[in-house]
Amino acid sequence: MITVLFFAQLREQLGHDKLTLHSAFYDIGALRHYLMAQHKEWQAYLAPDNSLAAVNQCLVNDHHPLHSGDEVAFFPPVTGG
Amino acid sequence: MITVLFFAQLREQLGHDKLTLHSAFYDIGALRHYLMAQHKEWQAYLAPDNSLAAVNQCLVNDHHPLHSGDEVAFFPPVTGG
Amino acid sequence: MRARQPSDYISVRQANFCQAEEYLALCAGNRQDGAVVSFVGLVRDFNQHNQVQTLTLEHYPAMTEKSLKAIVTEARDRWPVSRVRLVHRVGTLNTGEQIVFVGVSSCHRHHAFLACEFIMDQLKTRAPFWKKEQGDTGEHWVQANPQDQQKAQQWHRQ
Amino acid sequence: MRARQPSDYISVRQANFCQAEEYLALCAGNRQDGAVVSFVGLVRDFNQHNQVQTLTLEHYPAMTEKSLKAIVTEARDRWPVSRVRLVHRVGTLNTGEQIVFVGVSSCHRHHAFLACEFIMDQLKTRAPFWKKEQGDTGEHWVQANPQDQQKAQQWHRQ
Repeated sequence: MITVLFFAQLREQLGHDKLTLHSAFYDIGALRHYLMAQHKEWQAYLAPDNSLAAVNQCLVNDHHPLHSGDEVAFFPPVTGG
Repeated sequence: MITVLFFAQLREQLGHDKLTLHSAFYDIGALRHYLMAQHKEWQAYLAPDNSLAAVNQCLVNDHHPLHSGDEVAFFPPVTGG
Repeated sequence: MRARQPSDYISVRQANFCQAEEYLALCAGNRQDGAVVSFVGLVRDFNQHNQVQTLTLEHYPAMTEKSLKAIVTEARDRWPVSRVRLVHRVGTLNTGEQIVFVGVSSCHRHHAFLACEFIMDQLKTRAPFWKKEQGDTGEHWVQANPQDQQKAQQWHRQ
Repeated sequence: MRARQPSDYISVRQANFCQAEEYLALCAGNRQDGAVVSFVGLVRDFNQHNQVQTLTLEHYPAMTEKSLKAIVTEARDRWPVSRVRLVHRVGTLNTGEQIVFVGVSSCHRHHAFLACEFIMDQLKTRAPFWKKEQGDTGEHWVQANPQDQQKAQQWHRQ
């Protein structure tokens, strides 16, 4: 099981703040493509250029492996400070 | 007439805080050498490596020209802040 | 990586901070540091889109402190700084209000300047905060500034 | 050279300053600046020679403010900063006491960091202040640090 969280503008664009997935994914890239294939209207928003990914609250790239129980988050480039 | 001021460690080394000179000097270098010639014991302290010069409250180098009425100051490298 | 020092203070919260108290906490009983550098980020009245009336800061609570701690630890690995204090606010703020405080004390002023600016630059690109502006022309999510990205990356070329 | 802005505040004095008041003066009624950087220099308890008990700062009164104004003007010529406040104390100070405050506000944090550090670096090599330490091993004039000279010159290579 993998928990997927969405934040900020991406959350509003997708209309979801949380998904729970029971499939297994090799890495972040595989999960990203799964979500984009399932929801064509998400493709632009979830593209790697437009959204960052974190696994277990650490920023990662698309090659980061995924394991059951991981908390994944997708969000736009950050704008704090 | 030229007023010459000394500050900080240089003032203590020379034992003077102010001189009034009635001669004319072409530039700071000429004044510096005049003072060093008049007071052999000042030579080490007044050498350009050991003391900075200001004319009318602006830092200058030894080629800065001097005019009657100028306020000259010699002092060690600064250590504020 | 060096362990996080007990002298680090990191806080993420809605409540305002007092810049004077943060400064005092960097100095109090501190006789060995000659330099204290501090940065405060404030809500400007004009930004990317419009006249700003309020700003709402969203964050990813589970990740925020973790990412700030990692940034402070990285600053400590680079420069010998003594005390570090970092406060970042979330929620809705008015123009002129304080958003973020970063304060660093050190024996050497250059290290304090570097660490303080490094922490801000990294926070701007790695800490999960997002700003939404409410103003004359409605609500807008603030878009990330490519210059911030470049600036954060420059530290890794040094 | 650009004229000195009315928003510059430069003070050389024996009396202590309040860091909080200086910070507030940089922010008060200021809605356009998103960044405030401030530096405070403090008397350390150990310096070049010995355990320091007190520090006496001598200066060249007629020149001091003039040189500080020239430094601030040069910072303004380099970066678009808004408000600048600079306070330097003279006379006898105890360890832990504040010596100098430099505060800069700007629309852009990098300009505020650069201007603040530039002012400190130039002050360290061009402003006529001299420190004499009183400590365990007697009185000593603080000797200029060659690194300060190098650091001040680096700005002119940029």
